[in-house]
Amino acid sequence: MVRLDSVGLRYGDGPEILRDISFHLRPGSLCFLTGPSGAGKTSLLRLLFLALKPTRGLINIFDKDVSQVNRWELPLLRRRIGVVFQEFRLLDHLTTFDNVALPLRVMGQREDSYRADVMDLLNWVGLSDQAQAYPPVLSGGEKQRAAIARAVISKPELLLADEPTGNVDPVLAKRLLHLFMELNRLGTTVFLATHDLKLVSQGKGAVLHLEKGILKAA
Amino acid sequence: MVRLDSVGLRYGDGPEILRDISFHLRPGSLCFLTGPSGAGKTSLLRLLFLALKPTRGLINIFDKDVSQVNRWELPLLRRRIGVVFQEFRLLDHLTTFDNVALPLRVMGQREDSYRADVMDLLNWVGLSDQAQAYPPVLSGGEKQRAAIARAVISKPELLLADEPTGNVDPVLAKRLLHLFMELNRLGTTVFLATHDLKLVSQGKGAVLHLEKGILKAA
Amino acid sequence: MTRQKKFRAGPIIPPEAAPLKALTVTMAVMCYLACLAIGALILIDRAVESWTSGLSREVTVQVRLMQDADIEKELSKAKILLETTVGVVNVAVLERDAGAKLLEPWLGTSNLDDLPIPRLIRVTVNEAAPPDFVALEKQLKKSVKGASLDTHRRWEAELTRMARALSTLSYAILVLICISAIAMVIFATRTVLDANRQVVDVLHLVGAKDSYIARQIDSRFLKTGFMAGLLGVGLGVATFFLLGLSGTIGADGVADASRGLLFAPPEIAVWSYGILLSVPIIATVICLVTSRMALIRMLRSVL
Amino acid sequence: MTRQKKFRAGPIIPPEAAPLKALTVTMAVMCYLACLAIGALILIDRAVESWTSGLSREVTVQVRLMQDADIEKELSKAKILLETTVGVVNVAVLERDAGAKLLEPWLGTSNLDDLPIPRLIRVTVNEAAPPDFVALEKQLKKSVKGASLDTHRRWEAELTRMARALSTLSYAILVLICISAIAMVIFATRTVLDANRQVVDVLHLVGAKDSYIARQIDSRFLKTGFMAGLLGVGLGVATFFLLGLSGTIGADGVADASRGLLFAPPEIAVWSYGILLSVPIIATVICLVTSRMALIRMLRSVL
Ligand SMILES: Nc1ncnc2c1ncn2[C@@H]1O[C@H](COP(=O)(O)OP(=O)(O)OP(=O)(O)O)[C@@H](O)[C@H]1O
Ligand SMILES: Nc1ncnc2c1ncn2[C@@H]1O[C@H](COP(=O)(O)OP(=O)(O)OP(=O)(O)O)[C@@H](O)[C@H]1O
Ligand SMILES: [Mg+2]
Ligand SMILES: [Mg+2]
Repeated sequence: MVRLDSVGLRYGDGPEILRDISFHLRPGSLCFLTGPSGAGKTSLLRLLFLALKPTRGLINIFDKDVSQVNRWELPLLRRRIGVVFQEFRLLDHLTTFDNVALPLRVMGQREDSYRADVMDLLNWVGLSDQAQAYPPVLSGGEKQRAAIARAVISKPELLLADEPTGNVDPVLAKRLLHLFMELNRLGTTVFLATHDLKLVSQGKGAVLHLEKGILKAA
Repeated sequence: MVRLDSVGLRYGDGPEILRDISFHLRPGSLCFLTGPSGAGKTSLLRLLFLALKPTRGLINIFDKDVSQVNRWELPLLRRRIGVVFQEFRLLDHLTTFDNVALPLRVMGQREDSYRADVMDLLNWVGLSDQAQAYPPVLSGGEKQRAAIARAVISKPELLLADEPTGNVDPVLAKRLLHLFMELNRLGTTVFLATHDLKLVSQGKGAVLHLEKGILKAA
Repeated sequence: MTRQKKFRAGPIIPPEAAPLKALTVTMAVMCYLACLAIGALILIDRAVESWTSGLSREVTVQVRLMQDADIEKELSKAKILLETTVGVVNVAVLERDAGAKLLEPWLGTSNLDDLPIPRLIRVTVNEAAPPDFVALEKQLKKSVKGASLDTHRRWEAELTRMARALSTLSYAILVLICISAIAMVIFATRTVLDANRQVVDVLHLVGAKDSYIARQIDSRFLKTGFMAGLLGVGLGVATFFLLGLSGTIGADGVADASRGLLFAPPEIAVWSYGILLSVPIIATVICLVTSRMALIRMLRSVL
Repeated sequence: MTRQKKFRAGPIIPPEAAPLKALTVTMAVMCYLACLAIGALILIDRAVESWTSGLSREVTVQVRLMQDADIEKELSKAKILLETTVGVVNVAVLERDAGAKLLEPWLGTSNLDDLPIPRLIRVTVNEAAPPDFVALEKQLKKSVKGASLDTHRRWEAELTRMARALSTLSYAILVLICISAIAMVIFATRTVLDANRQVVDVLHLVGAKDSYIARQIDSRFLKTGFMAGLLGVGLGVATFFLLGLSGTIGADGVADASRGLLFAPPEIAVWSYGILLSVPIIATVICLVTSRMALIRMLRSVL
């Protein structure tokens, strides 16, 4: 599903943020990425959802070499990937419902066809009361849950989540972890970057530890 | 220093988010605010840094009744309060250095007079290498640290921090807690909202627990 | 490891170029058009002055001697008709000599006593509300034998009337330009403020005063207005220059007048240059005052 | 507890009003000015046509009989001078009768044989590059006794030349308007895109295609351009209407011509209405094409 081979990344002329990263995510696997602040976790995820190209090394996603992907192919690949951004990136001018439905809408689906699904998911993450609220009036944890809902609504083949429980209480964090594990059980490959060691120990999955841009299996 | 007396808050015509909140922060005290996501922690902090007026009840800050404060007095009061926002709110067009120095600049201080102080503080939060970097290229944890540095640079009399360790690893979280406790030792009243129960148990301070808008001393 | 580098503090409000650049272009075009309108006003003013000074509010009616008519009777008929026409102030029948003078250019000052010299009637008209010359001429021709209206002067009056319409139009365009300039500045201010809502919020929350924030944004508008004004006037003067080159020297036309606008004797030139240079000043003032007022109002609306 | 409410999906790109409202105002002003310029072009065109049809490319030189001069000698001197002047195509000395006709309006058709009738020379000039009449008249007066240039026609030629300058100016203004309209649209597009950079980023990352995003933004520009165009033309027609009312009927001026623009016989009116109505269409096309091209280019520059 995802294979990295001695990947290196630097921003502009800066130092190498990622060095010699090599790993393989098998289809249907669940994997945690941990590491101190500034280690390069977000940068690694950016490579995986095709927002960045590596400076060197090979990345294969869905059996495609990322460096060979054309600009017009990008949207089609991205539709198979769900992402939870560390800073949420909700659209402030759309309701929570519209935000969560966005990936479906962009694919050209009609509202009638997805309304029930979206409402069910909002219910599950505890946002059904806020369906018609706009992100600026949501609390930090509510935004995070909306971001997670948006990432999983299209049942992507690959789910990337960056610090998905940084703004929620431990109880809710566990509930969200269950959501990810449920998705994983249904076939989605899940890759979670987090600081929360308790979360890592609760989930049954491989753990990759990143330190100063170098990967260490933990 | 801060005194709330049966304060209630509702946004627009919505339900009451905060109900009958009464507490007193003595000068020089350290206090934690916990509670599940959506309990109203951020809303309470907003009341304290004068971004909102309560729907009912009395708030006294620096021995001033908040409902009596004029618009032109607001900036002067706010300069005595440091705030760490849950979503950081750094200015993307200013370097980390300029962001941290912003409260001093807005007060009319010259750059020469604060440069050394700002660099020392950046050093302490581990951002001295990023002093000339802009927020969009900072990692989540780095942004959070910059936000904390901005809140404490002017040695405010009251420090309000909303989830200040949600994006950093446990080691760094402890280091930041020490920064807050050091400030507190020097006379600043510190009020921290957080989900991180480990952090609460590490810091020696009072704990307020908020649940569905109602305050429960823990 | 504190780096002791020389920092330069960034601008408090991001130097977002697009709305201000757009404003610069728009304002420059507006200023250019304002220059053209002002130039047109000055030119029309001078043209009207020269026309009306030659016109001196008088029209001449000429009555030819016809074989079968009594000239004195025809003259008094014409006089009565003219006196009852709305817009006519005074009617005077001139001596025979006046008619002789008319032929001088062709025949010189030779003795013309035995020629059928036409007689002239001098009609003073109300400049502000001149009579309808076309109708008047028709009536004259119908009721007085051999009468005709001096068409040249009639045409000049028509020209003056037209010039007035054009100058009204120019004023209207100037007002329109001012109004839309003000609208542009308000929209640009709102755009800048909208684009920087977060920044303004944060500035408020770290203790910045409204006046401090307004000052940061204002200075951009000041520069924008002034630059746009200069650009517009530069283009405007260039246009008058080219227009001036397009006509022959000494001819009584727009070309000449626009030359007069630029290369007039000092005391006049100073005046027209002064008016033209007021354009960038007015543009700057509009930019500054409008944006400041809009800013203070918009900033107040935030808590 | 799923609420089964009827939702209406919000617009993908936030309906940020300010830059587009600003664009509407600017474009409307531009369209208005374009209308005025087009109107001016049509009016000037018609005026020049009527002037030149009356002018028929001819100027008359008149030589008076002077006591001490041989008229035939003076005439041939004038002929030689005229023939060597740049811009003169043909010179013809007219018979004595032609001069007599000149006096007919004053003296009637009585016998004038014993009068010192002036002689006329008909000068055909190159309409495209007429001679410098002022210099020519000076030279004539200096070298030929009793010669004078028919100033009325000279003045008409000068008018024509001026009209050409004005029509060139109108074309220049039209070009300027188009260029600045395009610049405005590009700036507005950039402003809209800058204001929505985050939104566009997110749309890209959830798998939206460039064309999908461009379509969302484009539709706004389409509406803006069309609205602005209609507004501008409306104002323009209103202006011509008012201008038409400001002059008397039947007079040969701008007022009359602008009336002609609006209330002309169908076959002409259709034409001028058509040109005026092309303004909103061109405005819409400029808005749409420019913004689409700018959008695609700007979107490409993001990964
Ligand atoms: N666009 C960029 N340009 C330059 N440097 C960048 C950019 N993005 C990130 N960096 C730098 O790369 C390093 C790694 O950043 P990254 O966001 O990957 O860290 P992280 O592991 O996600 O940290 P955190 O846990 O704090 O979110 C940081 O030092 C950061 O400053
Ligand atoms: N501006 C607003 N308008 C309307 N409702 C709001 C607004 N801000 C917050 N709310 C609502 O108020 C409730 C409490 O929000 P608040 O941000 O105070 O929670 P919180 O305790 O900080 O949660 P978290 O831990 O997730 O950040 C939430 O349900 C939220 O949707
Ligand atoms: Mg990160
Ligand atoms: Mg909160």
